[in-house]
Amino acid sequence: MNPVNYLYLAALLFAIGATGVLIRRNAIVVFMCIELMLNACNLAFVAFSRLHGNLDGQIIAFFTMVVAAAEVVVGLAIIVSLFRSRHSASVDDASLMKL
Amino acid sequence: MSFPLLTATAALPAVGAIATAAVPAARRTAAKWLALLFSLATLALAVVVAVRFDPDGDRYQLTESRSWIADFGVRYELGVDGIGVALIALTALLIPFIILAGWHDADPLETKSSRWRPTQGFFALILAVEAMVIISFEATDVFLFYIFFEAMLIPMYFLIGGFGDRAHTGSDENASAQRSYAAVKFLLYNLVGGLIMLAAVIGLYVVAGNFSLQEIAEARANGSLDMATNTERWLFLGFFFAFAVKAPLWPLHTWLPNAMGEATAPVAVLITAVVDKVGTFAMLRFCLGLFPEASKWATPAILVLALISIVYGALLAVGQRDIKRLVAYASISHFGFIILGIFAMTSQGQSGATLYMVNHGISTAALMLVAGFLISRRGSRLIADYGGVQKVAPVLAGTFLIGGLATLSLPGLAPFVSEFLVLVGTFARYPAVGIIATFGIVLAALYTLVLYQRTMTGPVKPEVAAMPDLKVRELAVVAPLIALLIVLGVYPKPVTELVNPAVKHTMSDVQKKDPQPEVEAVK
Amino acid sequence: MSATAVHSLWTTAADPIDKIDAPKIEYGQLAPTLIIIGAAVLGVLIEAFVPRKFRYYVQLFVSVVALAAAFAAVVALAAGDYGTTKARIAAMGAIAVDGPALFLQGTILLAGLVAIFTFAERRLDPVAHGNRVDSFVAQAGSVPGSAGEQAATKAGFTTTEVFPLALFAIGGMLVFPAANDLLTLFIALEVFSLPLYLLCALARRKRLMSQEAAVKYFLLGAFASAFTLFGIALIYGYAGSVSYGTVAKVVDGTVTTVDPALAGTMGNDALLLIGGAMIVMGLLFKVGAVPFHMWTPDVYQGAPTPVTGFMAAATKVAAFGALLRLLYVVLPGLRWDWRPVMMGVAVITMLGGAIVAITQTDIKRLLAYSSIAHAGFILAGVIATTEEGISSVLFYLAAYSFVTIGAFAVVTLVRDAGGEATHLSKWAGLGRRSPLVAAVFAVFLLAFAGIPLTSGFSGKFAVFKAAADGGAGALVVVGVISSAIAAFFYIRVIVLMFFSEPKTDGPTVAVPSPLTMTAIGIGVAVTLVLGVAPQYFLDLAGDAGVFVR
Amino acid sequence: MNTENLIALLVAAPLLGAAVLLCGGRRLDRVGHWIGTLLSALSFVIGLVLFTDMLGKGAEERSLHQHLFSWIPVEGFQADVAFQLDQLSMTFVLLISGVGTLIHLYSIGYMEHDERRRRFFGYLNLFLAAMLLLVLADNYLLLYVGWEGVGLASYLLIGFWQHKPSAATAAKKAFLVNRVGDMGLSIAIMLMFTTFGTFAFGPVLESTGETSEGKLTAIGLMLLLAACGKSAQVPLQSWLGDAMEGPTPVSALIHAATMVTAGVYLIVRSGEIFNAAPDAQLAVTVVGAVTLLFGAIVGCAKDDIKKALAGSTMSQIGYMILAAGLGPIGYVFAIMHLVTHGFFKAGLFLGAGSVMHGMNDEVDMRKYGGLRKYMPVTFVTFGLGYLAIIGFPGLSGFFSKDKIIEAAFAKGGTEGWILGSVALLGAAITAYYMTRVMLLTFFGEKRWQPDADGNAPHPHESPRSMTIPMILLAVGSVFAGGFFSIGDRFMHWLEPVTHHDHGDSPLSAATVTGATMVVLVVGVTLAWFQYGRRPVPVVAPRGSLLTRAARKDLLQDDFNHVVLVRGGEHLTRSLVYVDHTLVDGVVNGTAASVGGLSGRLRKLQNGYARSYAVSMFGGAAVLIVATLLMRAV
Repeated sequence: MNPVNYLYLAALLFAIGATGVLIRRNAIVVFMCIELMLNACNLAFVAFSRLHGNLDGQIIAFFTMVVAAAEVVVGLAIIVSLFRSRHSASVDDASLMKL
Repeated sequence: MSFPLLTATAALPAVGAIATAAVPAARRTAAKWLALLFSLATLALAVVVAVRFDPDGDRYQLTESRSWIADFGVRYELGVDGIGVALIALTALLIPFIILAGWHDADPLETKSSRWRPTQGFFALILAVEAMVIISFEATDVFLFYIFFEAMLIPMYFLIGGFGDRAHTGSDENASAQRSYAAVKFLLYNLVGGLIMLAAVIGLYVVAGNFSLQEIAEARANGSLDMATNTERWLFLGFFFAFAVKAPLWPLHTWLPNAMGEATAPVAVLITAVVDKVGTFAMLRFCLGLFPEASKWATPAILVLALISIVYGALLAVGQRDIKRLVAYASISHFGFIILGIFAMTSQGQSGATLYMVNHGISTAALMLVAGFLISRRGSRLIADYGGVQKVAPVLAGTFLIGGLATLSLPGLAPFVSEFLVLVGTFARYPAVGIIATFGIVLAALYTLVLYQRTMTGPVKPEVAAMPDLKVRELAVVAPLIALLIVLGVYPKPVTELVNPAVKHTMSDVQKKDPQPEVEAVK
Repeated sequence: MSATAVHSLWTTAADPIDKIDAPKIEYGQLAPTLIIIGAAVLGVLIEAFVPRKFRYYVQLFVSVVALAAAFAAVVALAAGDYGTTKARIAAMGAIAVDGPALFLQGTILLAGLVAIFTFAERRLDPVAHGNRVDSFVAQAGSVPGSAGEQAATKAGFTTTEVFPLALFAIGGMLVFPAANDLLTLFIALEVFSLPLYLLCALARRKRLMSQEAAVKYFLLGAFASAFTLFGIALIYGYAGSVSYGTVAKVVDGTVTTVDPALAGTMGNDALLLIGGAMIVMGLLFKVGAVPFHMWTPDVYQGAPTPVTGFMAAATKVAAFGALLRLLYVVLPGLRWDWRPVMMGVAVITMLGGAIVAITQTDIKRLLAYSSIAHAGFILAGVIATTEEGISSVLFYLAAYSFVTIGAFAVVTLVRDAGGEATHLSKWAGLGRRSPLVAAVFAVFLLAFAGIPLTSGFSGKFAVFKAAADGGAGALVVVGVISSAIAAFFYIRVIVLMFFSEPKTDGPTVAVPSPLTMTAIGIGVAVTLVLGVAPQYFLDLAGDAGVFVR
Repeated sequence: MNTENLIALLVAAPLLGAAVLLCGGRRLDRVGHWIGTLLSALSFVIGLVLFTDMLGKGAEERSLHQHLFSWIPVEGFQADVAFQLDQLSMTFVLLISGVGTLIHLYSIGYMEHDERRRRFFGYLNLFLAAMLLLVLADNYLLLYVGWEGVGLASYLLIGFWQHKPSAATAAKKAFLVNRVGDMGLSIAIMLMFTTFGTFAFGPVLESTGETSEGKLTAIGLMLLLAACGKSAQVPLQSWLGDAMEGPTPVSALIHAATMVTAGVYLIVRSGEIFNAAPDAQLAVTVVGAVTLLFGAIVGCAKDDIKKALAGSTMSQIGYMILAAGLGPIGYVFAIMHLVTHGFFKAGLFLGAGSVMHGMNDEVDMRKYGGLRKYMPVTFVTFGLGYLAIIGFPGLSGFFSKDKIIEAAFAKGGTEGWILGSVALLGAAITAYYMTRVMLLTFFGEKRWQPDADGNAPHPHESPRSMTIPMILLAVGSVFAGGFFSIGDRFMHWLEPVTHHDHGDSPLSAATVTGATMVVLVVGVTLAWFQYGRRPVPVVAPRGSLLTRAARKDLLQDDFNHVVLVRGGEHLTRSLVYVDHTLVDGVVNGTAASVGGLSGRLRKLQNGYARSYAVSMFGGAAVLIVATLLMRAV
């Protein structure tokens, strides 16, 4: 089928992820939404790769996965430490610093 | 290249500043003497400059030129014309008196932590200001001038805010509040002016490609550089705004009364007699020199503002309750005269304006410093707190009166010469303006005499009954100034001869001829 | 496009790849990066094998040596004309070694070195249980205020991991402005971002704020990099390649071989414009331009102050470097599209940063907003789109980074019982209590305000001049106005320090070790030298003003 | 020897005295007054030397010049310090230094008990120097220096007793009103500069023919304004009455004999200008005429002896100005009256001073009476002065004033008639108020009582140092007029400067003299009926409307107060307010509004990561849309 549709799907996923970031409170969920956005990018890469018939896109996708994994490591570490000191993973609770 | 005299003149006080600042906290008096010494040495150098300068020689003399920031097209170019020499001399002359007058102003009230050294700071800052002022009188490179024009704000700012007048009105708390308000106001006004000028400076570079006063002037003369009329006007306005803030010209004047009111008398003198002169000087050198056409275009508006300054400043001086603010408004009125003379664009007007800068420096110094001595005795700036002083301290009163008479430009004292020249010069081209400006002399008499009457005459107030007369140090400050006022009033020739050629050049910059008398009277 | 075309793609793509020739790497020209990364890895190993009480010293030694060596390598490369005549694309098109790259790498390395000094400072906090402590938490895992934390402190634990982390970050930053294809750009971005997220979380005092800062920085950073990545995807879709050179050719339409698929996508400018915008947005986030700035104040405030200084300086340098390269190498063809937009961004950044800063009450937040305003000024230089613009930005970055690190270093000195006393009211009368520190800080503030004879003025003049030359006179006017506004709050701090009576319960000024002193000293020196005699460095930046392509 | 080199010494001597006395300090207290007197005497002597030397020369080469140095050399503008001594200046030099010396002498006694006597003499010398400079200058700018110099001296001397607020105020008022006049002078100089390119007497006065009458009229009117200020002519006369706050010798020297006549000098000196500008001349005569009535009327109503005399001075100067306004017909007589008036008015003031000296400084004539027994010398000298001023036949005033009245008629036309009759009327009133003064002071029964703290005045004759000058002046006031008029000596003496011509009088000299005699008798008898026959009430009766107005200087001061002082105060106060609220307010307002904006924008930073994300997302959207739009447009 037409790879362009994959692009639409990617855009959709990206939008969903972004929306999730904007509306969800729980840090973990927000983080997952970001992962969703990254994967949307991956989909786009692969689709374009098919479109152009070169493999760069697919390789980039692998890089992205690694980066995402790294982000998970760092991100979870930070979020967990926050959770442990506050007993809440809500991003809205973490608002000591403002104005 | 021969010995860089101008650089030395500017560098000496800078070195002095560093040296003074380095004096250990305990050796307060040593710091004072060191500062005085350096200021006197600078004066000596300034005299050398004045001697080495040949009025009939080139326009800019003792020139120095080194490359500095090639990327910005900036060169380290120094050079003086007669006007510059006169003002350098004035600066170098006044600083020692300022230092001497402020001898005790910065003594710490109680010994704070050993590292807190107000005295050293005070005198170091004064010398720093001197250095920057002198070099901005010498700079023939717009950028170089701009740098120091801006940089001198910082030491001034600390002088105003850090060493306020102890004889304030009201509680200690609100005094320091008022003082830092005054300091911030001073800095922001001038900084805004300076930043707007910065935009114009950049614009000038975009148009002209370099900053050298002479090169640009030549380029304009031989037509290799022609600015679009609008460009020139915008650039002119950018420059003029900064200078008008510094000068200060109505309606940009309101920082001056606060600054002079809150600062100690010597610092107030430093502001109005020395630093502000850079503004008027720059109008003469840069506004007219770089943008002659635009200057002519703007003249009517500027003349009106100058007139307003003259009358308005005088009227507000009449309305003041605070001695130092009164002097400040008087200065605003006088700066109106100076600007009037500059933009009348006649030889008499511009010579008068230049002379005025010098004389106003001396006369205000005399008046303000005596006022400072008076205030320091009674601990109040309010006119109403005084009365009958001449009975208990006749010498103080006498010197105060002479200072006042100089301020109202009494014939025989220096300011008369300059003021009359300005008036004649203005009248020659714009009779109506000249006549209106003449009202200024009546108002000047009004505020001066009212001030003198309220403070010095009448029955002796109990608070001033025990007031001591001028001490030796104070007399040493005032007497020479007064002598100078009389000498320059009777025999201003040395200064005028210094200035005349420079004025000729400026007149040719703006391509203006003096209006000729209708009758060529039999000589 | 038609199914057959896709099919043909499919078949071509399916051709067996018989051999892959090994990539050819110019190790010499990549030396700086490699040294740093290597040292970072070494640092990790040190954490693993060196006994705890030596780690601090070993780590410090390794990092300093590595940074020095890397800087030496950069100098060597520059001396070898790799910045000018011999500028090359290295690592099979992944990394450019040219003037801007070397200049920025040099700046980053020096800034990093100075920052490492502040990292290693151990004299400021009072001795805890007989151990000197730095400004990093004893054990990141322990819960704030918990028994575990105290135990860790008692045991004299210190988070010496900060050194390798910083080195990794620096490594990423070195690559970032040199990246010559979008993938490398993205990877570099992540490589220097992730360690920074962690570093933010490691404050010894005010740990809750520190962790909060880390979370915010991390989430928003990841969010932004997702946008970047998607942008990259779109550009890839547009040009069929992520290599700067190819993309640029495609954008200009000077590409040699156009297969039908490329022809199809090339026609679709939306891909290009949207993709470009999203990448730029990611970079603008890193430099903290309005409206992508909102993380800045919180993170700057929450992070350990040495880290804040490091971030504020090095991140800006790296990100602006990448931005320059992207706009000047990849998207010059779109100049007329992005220039107006960037102007808008620059304007609101200058004004926004300056205006909001006026009412700040915390010194670190104040500096954060000032850094936003400065990002605006630098953008003005970026917009010039002239060689002069490039060099002016390079100069500004160099000048700015040292002032920033120095300023934050001074902030670490002013302390009370709760650690650093960052609330402005605490700074009242500092000038009376310790004139020297106050004077130094005043110098930095004046430099920020762009008063003549400080580096701030030279930089500001350079970028404004470039902007005016580049025909962006309006920006200069706005810049001047916002400088005036900005001056107001810098002066407010000075007034506070010098003209207001010291509070009796005011903070004390800690006497730092030579490390911090060096950091501050370098800051002051650079400020004054670049203010009084900037010519030499302007020449450097000027020579470095050409991108290889 | 070359006499013109002496001219500078005329000025230098008293100037030196002033410098020494004012800077000398206490150590000079004992001898100070002598130094002052000697130096003023010295300049009188030099004056005499120059005078004799001048008499030796022919009428034409009597004008001496001395060029000292170039004062303000500026492109196209030359001001020199140079002196010109011709017959006119000479007359003034002798008058000033002569009367001046006498009054120095007088002051020695008069100021004996004042601990600041040294400074008093310093000021007196300063005045002499300035006044001599004024009459010796050879250009208007230098004259201006002297002009303001005497203003300063009179300021210092009026306010000599500064501890009295009234004195300080009077001094300030005098200076300010004079400044208004000075404005006129400086504008006149500017006009000369733009018209003739110079303001030296010679060139200007010679080339009056070469410019328009309009210009000259303008210059003339400005000069007139100046003269009004200095010579207390309407409308700038208000200061003279208050100036009597000063010590009496000051009133005698400055505010009777010399300074106040500077205006007359100025006009006569600028004769050529006025001759060429009839309108200006007319204005001068009008001012003169108005003032001579004004002063006379005021003089009638005052009970303060010095103020009465001040009024009379005003009116007498009115005569001179009137004469000066008549042009060549009158110049000579203006100067002549000026000289004679110098003698008798100085004498009268010194007399008044001597009376006050004996009466504990009481000035209210209603508290005098019958003093002739107590102070005979004063009585006689005062009496002679009295006879002189009212123009009693044979005495100075008779000749000079009578000539002026003739000249006024000689002006011709209705103007002539009006001016002449005004002058006559003035003569009558003069006779009236002077007789009044005489009677109140020296005749009738004594009316003084002990004052509050019980010490009654013991009238006594003044010491020798005071009486001698009075006697000498009395001699002058008796004979000067006659001496001048015999063979029109004075006229021929001044001829080269003032170019006299006799107008054609409609009335013969005899008729005029007769008329004068008649009005004189009328005036005296009126006064006698009012004050001579019946006893004088110690407290002044309410009096007619005119009287009350006259007591208050014909409401001039009230007008000034309401219009100028009040108005000015309101203006300044409102301006101060404007400066603070408007000019300053605008700036502070901008600052405040930026601050407010900052406060609002700050709220956006609400600490919630998600809202930050929103702003980023929105920003990205805007960025993308904007980029696309850029392409679209």
